[in-house]
Amino acid sequence: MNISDMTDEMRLIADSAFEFTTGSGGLARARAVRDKWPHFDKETWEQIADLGWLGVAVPEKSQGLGLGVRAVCTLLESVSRKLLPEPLVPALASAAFLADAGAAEARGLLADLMEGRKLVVMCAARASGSFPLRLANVPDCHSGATVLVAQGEGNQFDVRAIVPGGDGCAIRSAACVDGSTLSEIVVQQQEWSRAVRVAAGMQAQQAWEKACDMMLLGDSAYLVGLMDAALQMAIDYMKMRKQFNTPIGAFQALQHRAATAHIDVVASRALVVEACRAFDTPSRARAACAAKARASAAALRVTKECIQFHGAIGFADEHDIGLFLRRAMAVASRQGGEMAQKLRYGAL
Amino acid sequence: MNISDMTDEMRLIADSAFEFTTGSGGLARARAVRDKWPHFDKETWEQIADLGWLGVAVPEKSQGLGLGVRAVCTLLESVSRKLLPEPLVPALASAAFLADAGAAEARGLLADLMEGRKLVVMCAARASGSFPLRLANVPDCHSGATVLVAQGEGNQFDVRAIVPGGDGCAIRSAACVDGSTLSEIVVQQQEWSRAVRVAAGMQAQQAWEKACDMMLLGDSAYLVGLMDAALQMAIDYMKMRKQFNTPIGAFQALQHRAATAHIDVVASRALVVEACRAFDTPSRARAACAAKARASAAALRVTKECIQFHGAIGFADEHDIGLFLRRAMAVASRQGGEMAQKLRYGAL
Amino acid sequence: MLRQESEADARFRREVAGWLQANIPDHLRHLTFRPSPMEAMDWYRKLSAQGWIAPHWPRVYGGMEATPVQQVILMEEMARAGAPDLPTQGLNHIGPILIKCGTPQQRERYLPAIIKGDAIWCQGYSEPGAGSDLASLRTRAQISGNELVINGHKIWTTWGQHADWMFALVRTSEGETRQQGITFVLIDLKTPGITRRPITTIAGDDEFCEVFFDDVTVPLENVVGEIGQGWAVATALLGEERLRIGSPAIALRALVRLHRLAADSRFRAVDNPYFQEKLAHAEIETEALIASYLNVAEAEQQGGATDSSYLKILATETVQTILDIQQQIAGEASPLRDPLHNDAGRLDITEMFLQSRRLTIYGGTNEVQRTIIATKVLGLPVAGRGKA
Amino acid sequence: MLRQESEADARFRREVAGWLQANIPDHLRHLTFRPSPMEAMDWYRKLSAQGWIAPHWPRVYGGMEATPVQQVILMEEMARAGAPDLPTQGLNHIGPILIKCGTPQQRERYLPAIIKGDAIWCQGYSEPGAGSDLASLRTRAQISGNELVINGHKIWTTWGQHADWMFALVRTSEGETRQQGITFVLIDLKTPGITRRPITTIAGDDEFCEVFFDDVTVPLENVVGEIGQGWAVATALLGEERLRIGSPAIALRALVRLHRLAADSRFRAVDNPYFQEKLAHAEIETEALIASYLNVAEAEQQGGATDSSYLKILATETVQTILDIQQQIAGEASPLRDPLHNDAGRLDITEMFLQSRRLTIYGGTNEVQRTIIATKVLGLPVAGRGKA
Repeated sequence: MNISDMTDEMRLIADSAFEFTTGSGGLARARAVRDKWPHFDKETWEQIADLGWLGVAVPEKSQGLGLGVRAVCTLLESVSRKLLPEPLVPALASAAFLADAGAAEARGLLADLMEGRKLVVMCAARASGSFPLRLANVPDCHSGATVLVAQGEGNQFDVRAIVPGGDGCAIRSAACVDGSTLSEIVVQQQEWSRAVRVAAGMQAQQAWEKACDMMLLGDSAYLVGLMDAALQMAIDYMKMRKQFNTPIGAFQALQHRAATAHIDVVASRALVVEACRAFDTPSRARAACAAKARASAAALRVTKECIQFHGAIGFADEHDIGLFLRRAMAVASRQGGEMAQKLRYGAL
Repeated sequence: MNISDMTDEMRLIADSAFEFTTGSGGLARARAVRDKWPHFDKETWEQIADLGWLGVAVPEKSQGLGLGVRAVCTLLESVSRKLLPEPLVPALASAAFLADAGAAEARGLLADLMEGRKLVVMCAARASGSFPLRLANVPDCHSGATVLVAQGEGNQFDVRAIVPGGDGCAIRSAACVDGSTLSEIVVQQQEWSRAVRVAAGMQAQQAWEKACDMMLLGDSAYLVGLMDAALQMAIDYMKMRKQFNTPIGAFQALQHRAATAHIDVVASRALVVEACRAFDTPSRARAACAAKARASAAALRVTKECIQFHGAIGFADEHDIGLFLRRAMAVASRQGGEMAQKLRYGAL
Repeated sequence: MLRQESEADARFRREVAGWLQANIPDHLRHLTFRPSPMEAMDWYRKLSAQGWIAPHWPRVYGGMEATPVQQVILMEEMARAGAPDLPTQGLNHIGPILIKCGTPQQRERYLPAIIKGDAIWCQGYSEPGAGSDLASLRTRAQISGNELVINGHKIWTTWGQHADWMFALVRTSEGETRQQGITFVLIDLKTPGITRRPITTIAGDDEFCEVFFDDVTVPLENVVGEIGQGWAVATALLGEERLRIGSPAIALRALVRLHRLAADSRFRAVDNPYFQEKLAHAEIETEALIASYLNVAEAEQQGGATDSSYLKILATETVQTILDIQQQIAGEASPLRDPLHNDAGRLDITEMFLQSRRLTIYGGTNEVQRTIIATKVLGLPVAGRGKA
Repeated sequence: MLRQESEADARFRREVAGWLQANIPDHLRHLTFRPSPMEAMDWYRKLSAQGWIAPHWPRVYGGMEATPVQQVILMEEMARAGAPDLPTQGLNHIGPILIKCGTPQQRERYLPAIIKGDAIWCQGYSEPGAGSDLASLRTRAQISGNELVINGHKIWTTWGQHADWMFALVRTSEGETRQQGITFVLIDLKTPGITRRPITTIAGDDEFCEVFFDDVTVPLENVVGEIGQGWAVATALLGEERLRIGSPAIALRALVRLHRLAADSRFRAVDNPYFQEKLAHAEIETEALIASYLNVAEAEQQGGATDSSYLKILATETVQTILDIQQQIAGEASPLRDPLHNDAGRLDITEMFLQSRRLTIYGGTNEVQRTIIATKVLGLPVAGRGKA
């Protein structure tokens, strides 16, 4: 992977994550869950918890692995090569947030999260001040999931743990092309008042924003692994598939486009890694935003090209290459895709 | 050229215009005038007047050829293949405007224009209401030229013929990369009052706007001929130039890019022709705007590609291909290039 | 279309718009998917009864002999009204081929059924090993008495599972070149020995299928042109087929979808200069495509266009450009599988975007088209032969 | 650069910024052209005296042995301060080659003059018939006693007319492969028999020249490496050269120009979402380039990067992207030949845009680079050999 400061520890994470994803069903599972609800396996989720992944960005004193955002990205880049469908990104970030800023009341929730008993997803969009709170396009909000919802600014900043589905919190979920979901959640005032306040105040807000940036980076890393694997699949196909008695990969026009796609992948990866190195600096938000903008655009460019490289078989659902485009569409647009991130970047 | 309704008359214009441009010095002259002031030849201008070109869009009853906008575009597409430097577009449009809406006082000016005694250029930018009037980026405003300046709206619409250079109308000209000029003109109130009013009123405003659209179309047609000739030059080079014992035009990656450039040229040409067919309809402004947006973008894309196709020699000033990029830069940006036209298109 | 319409054309447009408004069944309007023939054939027959099903066919065979401008008017009004996409293999491919190369008997037998919507056709060209390199096809037909006996395997057959007939290329002998020895044949899909397997696309619908032939017998009278000369039959109408495949119909449909989405206040697109530029871009590119189409179509009418190869690339890449913009505008909602709804009806988010991946692949990949332009139109040397 | 800087790095940045602020002569700041060596060498020597002229050279030869991060800090601060572009053939090409492949005598003779700015070097690789296909070069050198006698013709020699020395590839014999029999030689340009002809670029400056050799004698001691083994010498440092040619230095300079232009109120860029997106795009692409550069440079330090071929393409196309945006923002003023002026100084409109056409051509065209990536990095089959 040619990232210069890749330590042995990171390599270990990468290898074991890839192995796990392959072993737990790989692309076949990514395909199978498309029409399932929820679109992931409870059993796999428990195994993931057992591996300690949910605490990868949680300090050791809070029973996490204490490995930081670089490990988060390494993990995600690996699992995305086989399109792991489980909602790792919002869960990892929720854990990091709760460990960082969680009130005493949140300790149980963090433990439940890390041990895989509860799925906790934080909702990056900040709810506006007036009730009922409306949150749109919340990813990975499966039934039974606990959603962390934030409201207010500064000293008024307030995060509650809410389980949508009851009278006080309606949820309407819609399926995405990869089988994941986007939900609209409407929180009534009485539900908000009833809900556990898991964090509050200025410092919690900073931790929240940091965790949101962690999600941006996590999704970016996921997109990097995804597009790299898609391109590799296309390259393998182009070596094997012959037309005019020639492997199509020998046609220079395709070669140059494959090279362009390759540059897109490696430049996006380098930017994600660099953004990890900026995670504890004032550049954090700008870096996360840049990484997400670039990875989102590149992932869509590369996966579309990969389908074209495959020709007709790439357009058939039975071939796996289409799974990569569909997943890229879902992950690229979360928390805002290329355009939204660029406009945000300019304002930071 | 494969434009379906190209009549024999149009073909005649195209052929004779190409012949004239070649005969009057062709690319060598386009090169030579780059550092001259003014950047065109008075002698050539007189020959152009003798050919009747300046009245191509002037009705026969006003001693013009009465051929309309399609002939204007045919003429310009032809002369641009050898980058004719003379300011045909604003002169042709000025003549059409004066013939269409000119007051009795403008008759002499129209005759002087059509017979090549005076260079008259209309300035598409409408001056704001307060004096002194400031006009920026006026193309082709050579010393001694008469500039048609418009002010006001509706019944207050008022066009004056002004010769910049004196106390009442300062002019500051700057050279463009192709040798043409952009000028800033500042008209004092007393100069405006002194100047001949060549047209006024609602109907004059309509004629003015039509003439401005004629300039957009004329520049678009010029860009089409320019990019087509540049691509042809590159194609010829690619057939001849060998590397690795192979004509570089046999390399598929270059072939596909040449094909893409070709599509850019023919689609832009088709749009210009279609916009001519919309010239007397309510779609006129939208069509002219679309044609200019597309031709401007395409001309820059194609001429940049053509330099790359030439490799190092394309980067040397002694090769003519660079003249095409430089001229494309000047013509593409007049009255607004791709972006400005697109934003205008949306507002129409 | 930007140009001035004649009074007659403007009248035709009003007639079409009014008729479509009154006649498209509500459940088929602004669909966010291409309906299967079963769902669409009633509408097909209605259009046929109105006389508008075959704008480009000669009147003598039931067509309209419409001018290119009238054809664009039909496309524009169909798109605006949200008319559904219809099966086109009969109308755009085998119909014109039979008009040009069929026997009088073949024309009489097959053309009316196409016009009336009584027979659905599919194309049997591609094979698993023969896509861009079509001449390498391996489906064999043995002449046996008055029959051909066909064995082999076709793929990417659009709506093959719904079709009644297939026009196919099969190999009847080996020639000096690979194009020789190929025969063009019409196959009744009810013939024993044929198995069909639908293929689901990445957009989730069963638009294609594979077709397997196991000792399928076809009477020799079903051969179009001469035995072994099928390549010439299949390519006899290349110019006209480029017009069909390069028409602005799909781009117009995509543009209507784009505008419907952009007009939805949830996406805050119309007031943002960034999107204004994108929307203008989509419109301008569509106008350039329409202009190109009209230009080539009118040249074709006047005795053959000299350069029409670019239309397919322009048409298909314009559609993809428009749909990329649609995805951008949809923003965080862009991956939603199912359409959104608003007062205007259904809003497609992903169906056409995914479905349109096929456009740059089918009908000769855009890569093959670019090579054709480079070598045939621009006259660049054929790759590999330039080696000293 | 996005990453956290160490305290030492942050100190270094402050030191560089302060020193540049105090030391770049005003007439050389924010130039809108690349100054000729005559104009720039005083500044070169000043930087040399400060110890910053050769960040990537070993200390023992007068370099800084700077870390990649320090190198990027230097580039960023140079760009911000508007420091002029300097001749680099000595520092980036022949210097490192001599350090790796030269004899102790050669190193002693040539390296100090490069560091001090006493000798300007140029590269003699390309020939009229040998550009992308460099191994087909035809300039011949005959061995005659202790000398080489050179006849031939080099072209695209950056600043050859100002150079004191040329490092060149010449053919001393025919080998089995075309890469064999090429010799790497150092040529004193004052030697009789050399004629130079400047070549004006499309940006209007004389940055290149042609160099003609007519029985030019060069002592054999000026050969680097073995006779006939020059190809190996020229390619010994490919990885390092990719780092130089793929560095973000030019993109950073372009970005500074873009921001200076966009900040000018005449262009109404900063408040327009359309341009905001473009400006963000330019910045993000530059950050991606810096990240890529750091990543490859750090891997190189740790014993060789496995994939650095992409840097040249990324660096050069990023520059062109930025300058396309600059042209868009300049709008109707975009074709102006000479710089505009405002309170901040000169604003370049067209010089760098035209000048940057060369970036995708020189140093191995981006087409050649893409073929290298496809075949060497991605492992796709070499074209032409896949034929059955």
